[in-house]
Amino acid sequence: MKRRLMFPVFLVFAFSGCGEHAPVSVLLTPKAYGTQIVEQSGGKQAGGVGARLPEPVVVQVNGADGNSVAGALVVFSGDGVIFTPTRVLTDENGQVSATVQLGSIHGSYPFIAQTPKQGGGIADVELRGIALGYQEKVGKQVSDKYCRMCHDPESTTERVSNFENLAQPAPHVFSDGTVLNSISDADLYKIIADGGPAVGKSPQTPAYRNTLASSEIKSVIAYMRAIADPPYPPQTAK
Amino acid sequence: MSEAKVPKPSEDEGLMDRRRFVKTGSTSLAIAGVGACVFGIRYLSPNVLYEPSPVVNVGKPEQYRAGSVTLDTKNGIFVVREAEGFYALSAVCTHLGCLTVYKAETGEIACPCHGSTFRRDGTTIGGPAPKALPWLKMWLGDDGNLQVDRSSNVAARSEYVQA
Amino acid sequence: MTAQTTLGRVIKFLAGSPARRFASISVVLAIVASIAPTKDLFSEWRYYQRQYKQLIRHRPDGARLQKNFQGGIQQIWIPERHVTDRCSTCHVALQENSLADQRKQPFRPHPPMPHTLNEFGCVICHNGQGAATTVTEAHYSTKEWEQPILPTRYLEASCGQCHMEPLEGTPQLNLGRRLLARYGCAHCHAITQPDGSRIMPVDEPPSLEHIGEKTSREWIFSWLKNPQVYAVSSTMPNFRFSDQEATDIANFLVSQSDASVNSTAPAPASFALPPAEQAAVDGPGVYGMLFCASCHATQNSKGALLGGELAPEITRVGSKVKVDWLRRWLKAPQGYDPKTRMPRYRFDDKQIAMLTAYLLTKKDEDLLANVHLDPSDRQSVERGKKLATDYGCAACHRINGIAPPEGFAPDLSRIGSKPLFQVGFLRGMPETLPDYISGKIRDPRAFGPALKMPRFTLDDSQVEALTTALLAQTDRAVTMPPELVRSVPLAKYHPGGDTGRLMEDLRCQSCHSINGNGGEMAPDLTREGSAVQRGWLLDFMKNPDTLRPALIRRMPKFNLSDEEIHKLSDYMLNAYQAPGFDSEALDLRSLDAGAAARGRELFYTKYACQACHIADYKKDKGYVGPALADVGDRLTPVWMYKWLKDPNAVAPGTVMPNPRLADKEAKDLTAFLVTLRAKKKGGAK
Amino acid sequence: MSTERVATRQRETRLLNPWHALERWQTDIRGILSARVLESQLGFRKTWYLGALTLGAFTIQISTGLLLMLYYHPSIPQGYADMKDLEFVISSGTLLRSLHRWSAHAMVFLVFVHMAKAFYRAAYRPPKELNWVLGVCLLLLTLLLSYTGYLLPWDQLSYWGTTVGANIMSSIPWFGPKLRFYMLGGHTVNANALLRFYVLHTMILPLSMLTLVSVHLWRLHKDGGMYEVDEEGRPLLHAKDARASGEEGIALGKEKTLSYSDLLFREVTAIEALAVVLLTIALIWKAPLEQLANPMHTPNPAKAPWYFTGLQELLHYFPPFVAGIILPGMIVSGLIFIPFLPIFDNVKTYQAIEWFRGKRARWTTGAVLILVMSVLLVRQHAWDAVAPFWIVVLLTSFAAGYRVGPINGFRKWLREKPVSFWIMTLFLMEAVVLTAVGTLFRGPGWSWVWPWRG
Repeated sequence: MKRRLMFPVFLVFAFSGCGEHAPVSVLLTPKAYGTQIVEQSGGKQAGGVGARLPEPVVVQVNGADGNSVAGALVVFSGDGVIFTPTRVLTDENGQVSATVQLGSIHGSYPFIAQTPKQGGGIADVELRGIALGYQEKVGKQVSDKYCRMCHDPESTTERVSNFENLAQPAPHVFSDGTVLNSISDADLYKIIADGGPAVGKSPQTPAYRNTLASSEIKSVIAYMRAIADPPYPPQTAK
Repeated sequence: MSEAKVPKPSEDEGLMDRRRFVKTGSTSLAIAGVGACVFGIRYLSPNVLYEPSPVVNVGKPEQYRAGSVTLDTKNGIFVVREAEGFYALSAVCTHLGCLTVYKAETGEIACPCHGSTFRRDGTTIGGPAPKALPWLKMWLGDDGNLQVDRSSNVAARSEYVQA
Repeated sequence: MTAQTTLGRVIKFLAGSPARRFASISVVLAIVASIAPTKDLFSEWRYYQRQYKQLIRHRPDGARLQKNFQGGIQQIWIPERHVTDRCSTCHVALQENSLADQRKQPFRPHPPMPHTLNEFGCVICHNGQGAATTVTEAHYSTKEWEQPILPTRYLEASCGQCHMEPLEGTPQLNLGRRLLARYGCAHCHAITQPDGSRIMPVDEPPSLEHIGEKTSREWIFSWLKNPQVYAVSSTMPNFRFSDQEATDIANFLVSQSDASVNSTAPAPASFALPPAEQAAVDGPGVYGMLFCASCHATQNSKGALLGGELAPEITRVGSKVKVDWLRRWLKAPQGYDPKTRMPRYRFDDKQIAMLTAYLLTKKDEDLLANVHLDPSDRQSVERGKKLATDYGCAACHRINGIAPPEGFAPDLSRIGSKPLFQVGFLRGMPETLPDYISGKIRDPRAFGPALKMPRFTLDDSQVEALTTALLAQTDRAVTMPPELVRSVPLAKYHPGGDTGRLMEDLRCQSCHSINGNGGEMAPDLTREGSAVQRGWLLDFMKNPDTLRPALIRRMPKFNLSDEEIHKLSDYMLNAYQAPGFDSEALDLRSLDAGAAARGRELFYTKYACQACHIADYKKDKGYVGPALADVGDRLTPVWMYKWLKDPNAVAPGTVMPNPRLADKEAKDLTAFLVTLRAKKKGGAK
Repeated sequence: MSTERVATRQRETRLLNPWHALERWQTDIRGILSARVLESQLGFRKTWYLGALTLGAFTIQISTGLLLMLYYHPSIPQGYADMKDLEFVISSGTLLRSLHRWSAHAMVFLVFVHMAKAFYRAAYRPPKELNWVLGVCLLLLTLLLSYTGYLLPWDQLSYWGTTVGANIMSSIPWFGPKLRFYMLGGHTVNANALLRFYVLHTMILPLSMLTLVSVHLWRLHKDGGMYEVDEEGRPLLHAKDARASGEEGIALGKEKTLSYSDLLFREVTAIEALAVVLLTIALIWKAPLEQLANPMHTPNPAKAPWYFTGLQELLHYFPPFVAGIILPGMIVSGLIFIPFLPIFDNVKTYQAIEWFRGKRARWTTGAVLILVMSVLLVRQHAWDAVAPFWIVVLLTSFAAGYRVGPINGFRKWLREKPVSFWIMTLFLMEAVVLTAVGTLFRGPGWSWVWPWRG
């Protein structure tokens, strides 16, 4: 009686064991292997809480000689983030695109795209999706209306950016974490509310104290913190 | 029902005699009673109260004339505006809980039930009321309305709300 | 054997005599009865509250959190809103912002939002069952409750239950409502808003009463088969007609088309089209000069759309329209379709000929290459008419012989609370209301081949926006007490008198909005009368040039006669005054040269106005605001002064920040601005 | 003082002393309880303590009902909200509500079985015939209690169950609609109906139930307790017991005897056992609650609780007036008249087999009955109403069995059964089969559905 029991137990262990090592290979067999994986586009997008990012995330697998590898397997993974598809083979020009749906908590969602390398081991690239909560969304709307013309260098046919027409020092792009992360929230509030000169910066930033409500200014700051790259460190509870 | 001639009843094996039976019976009844009480108390005390929240909004400061004593009947509060500022008096008579009324002509607060009378600052003048009308915690909300917390009293003359 | 006896002995001991039986059953009853209160002790919400106490014990501000924490069932009770929400029983830390770093629910604080918790409770926005204190009942739909939690990405729909005006925090809802109006959903579906009004469609589906004059059967056939092949940005949906159905409808439309007013107008004697090569060369110049791109978009070689979206895309107009129709249309659009938004431009014949030739060169050879229809016959026209009636074409387009159908498609006013047992889900699709709605929008026919709803070309974000707008239409929204509803006043203003007819003829309100009614592409003229000087206005009307050189959309030249210009200018200067605006508020004498110099210094250094405005084309490059090089001619000094004092009061919603200028500074700046004149005019004020 | 005055003084003090009054009561009670009777007359085998169990279920109903009344408001929005509160907020509220619901089902079941058991031990014979009629009234009261109680949660099932019931009422010709109007306090089931049902369910019906039960118990003792009594009230013993006891009194010798206190003791144990069962069921299965009543949507199928599905099954076959009023009316009046119909008078044991064989008239009635049943089967496919009839016919023919082999065991027992036994068995089987089919085999649109395919 006892011996007959042992066999099914052993079977279970066998399967669960091999499940751990190479989940990748069990389902989709890659036709080729690259050595590194590079983000093509859509790496640092901001989208509404719980919603899909506006553009799909596109990554490319390159071989040792630097050109793209077709048929390599790419797996996306990140906690709280849903990818469609989660694992896919690269197309003929070595690229793969997946739509990303963020979790329901506002904040940044780091996720990675991995590809198995030739001799074993895994190459990956870190990407990030930003989920904008209610306050960040208001901040985005306000900054799109009042700040974007000067602070966003990229122009489109519909919207011409005023970035180049401004005297030096050029305005900071809102996602420029290296500079903005060091400025405290209070100082940022002072700059927006009382204009550049109040903090010794260029008068090209007008004072918005009488145009924007204080909640709107706080939401712009929240938006800047959300899309800051490198990410703005979350305040530790003071 | 006729009385049947009955021989001595057949004896159960002497499980327990009467005294022990009464003892165990009463202890088990006691345990059952305690269980019932615990159950009853938990069941009878509602875990959720459908009562209005103690903090009430008594409106904009501007609507109260200087020197006026206004009864807010919905919440049972007097909103008094003095030179030093605003304060709120509970309108519930400290004697037996009737709702007092402000008599503008005599400048006194009077209770219709048993004739207690109070001054504008709540202190008692006459009648059976044992204590003065308590001052209630009042502050200016950030939406510009005066807020009063009916459940927390403050010492008389301790706080005036400037608006 | 031994098992037998031990069991027998046990039974004998337990149930041997009535007294023993009574004793053992009483013990069992006591045990079972004691389970009841204990079952209550292990309820779900107590488990979460115990977990919360453990969580905050070893946090830095644990003491404060402990003091704030109230055990037991918490309830937000708002009787007048029928709200009894007990969500804060498990979501204990809703108002503890120090727990913001918690990533796992239920102990997260509520993110910042425009309302406080005890103003409306939780269920009004998040749906779910407020009265419940277990997770399954509160969050998911069960036999006892049909409104599961609204997914976070559709949360803005709940704002739409009271707010009808576009809010800053609800971009997706605003886009969804604009799409409902722009894509013509409101033509077929009645959607009542919280204040009782219906969503009005803003797209202008062209009238088909004289379609025969305009285009050929073949074009109509290919358009019905797939509109987006002809015009990528067209909002016309795809009804997926079979070839036979498309042919029948095309035959019917052509047969029902009658003569338009234009067709009776006499053709001008000397009308000859310039040859195609010359049109290809000079055409773009004329086309650009008349700024047709302000309203009509065209697809460039890379496929990007250039131009406005007010009017249909004309990338391939050449393969659609007939020459004669185009020529008469450019002459007088209202002659063909009285309700069109296109103004009558008063082109001269040469311009019309050049434009017609140029537009005809915008052809797509293979659009109608393989479309060969056999001649129309009476049965085909009959079938076409029946199809047109069945598919509700008359709901959008005006067609002779078919009255616009009433209640053609289901009323969507309460779709947000549609009970799930009335919903026919597809096999394998997640059984939630948002998925049903977005699935129905993406592919209606998948739910039933007999359904008449066409498929619209919408991308993912547009479908999500539409779903959000529809999810806002809940029972609660439609029965919202009036004091809670923030409605948008419906502006119906149209200028009156014969100037009104002139402005009607010129379709000013297609681009400009006056007193709230009109387009958003051009500036608001409601207060133009008190802003501009008469001289500048007359010049501008003669040949309008732009105040914002960066934008490609400009006011077109209408070739107005002087008499029309004077009539328009006088009407505007007198009728469109800013309310309570006294034009003598500033004594012009104080604007002397000294003030102008101080003004210049303020303009360039203190407030760096040159960042957004151009005062001198050579020095400044700011494109954000209008160019101020000739503002002295354009605006009246008093308007400038009032504008500088508080721009938003004078023109609500303007991007110009209000630097809260002192009176003196405002006067100096005005003095400086008055000196900025267009060089060629010069001379005294 | 003279002894005589002392005696009167003692008598007076005795009379005035409350403890003495108590003693007198005690002796009375002990007298009643100590009367000893043959166990066979009083034991479990005789009555299965069903009466006591029903009373136990009723006490559970009253206690849980009273507790629930503390939180229930009979009004349209608040009533359902209270059901939610009971389920989610009030400590052990779900338990009380479930217990109330399941012991209601138990009580109805127990009343049916109690009636059947009483009938099969011929407890309706004089002097207890009026007590039997009282029992039938109690059965009706129990059904009414559960019908009115069914509306109070005001969810979909209760709203539509009540609507169906009210429309059956209005199918009575002449005064039907008027009766429905008074029952509902309006033309539709809404606030008035809920209030009237609430008052019925919590005041009128329970009180009348209590009075009738106490009368029922009082008559039980007056008519000689469990054992049969002859006209003068002397215990009428079965032949077997009579032989054992010898002469007129009961020389009980080796027979085990029971006093009433013993019986009470056993019945309390039985009631506690019932309480244990019901409590466990209530702890495991929650009382079902559906969405709030929605007059614009009828759930499909709108099934009545199990004790009314038999009636609903009949409604499926016959027009409402016939199935709703005539048939139930006949059944109830039939039940009431059982003790007064000669056929049920078991003293002259009508051996069914002999009774039937003899008379030609009885042959014709039998034939007519079979004809009616088969027409019913063909026209209405009401085979589930006809099946029990065939079973009874088969059993009787098996019992009769004429010359086939020796008559012993089950066949012998069956042959001795009187006609009344067969009539009651037929009707009970009808009730059971109709209820089972109605509850388990009926799906949406009252169509036939196999339960496992559900």
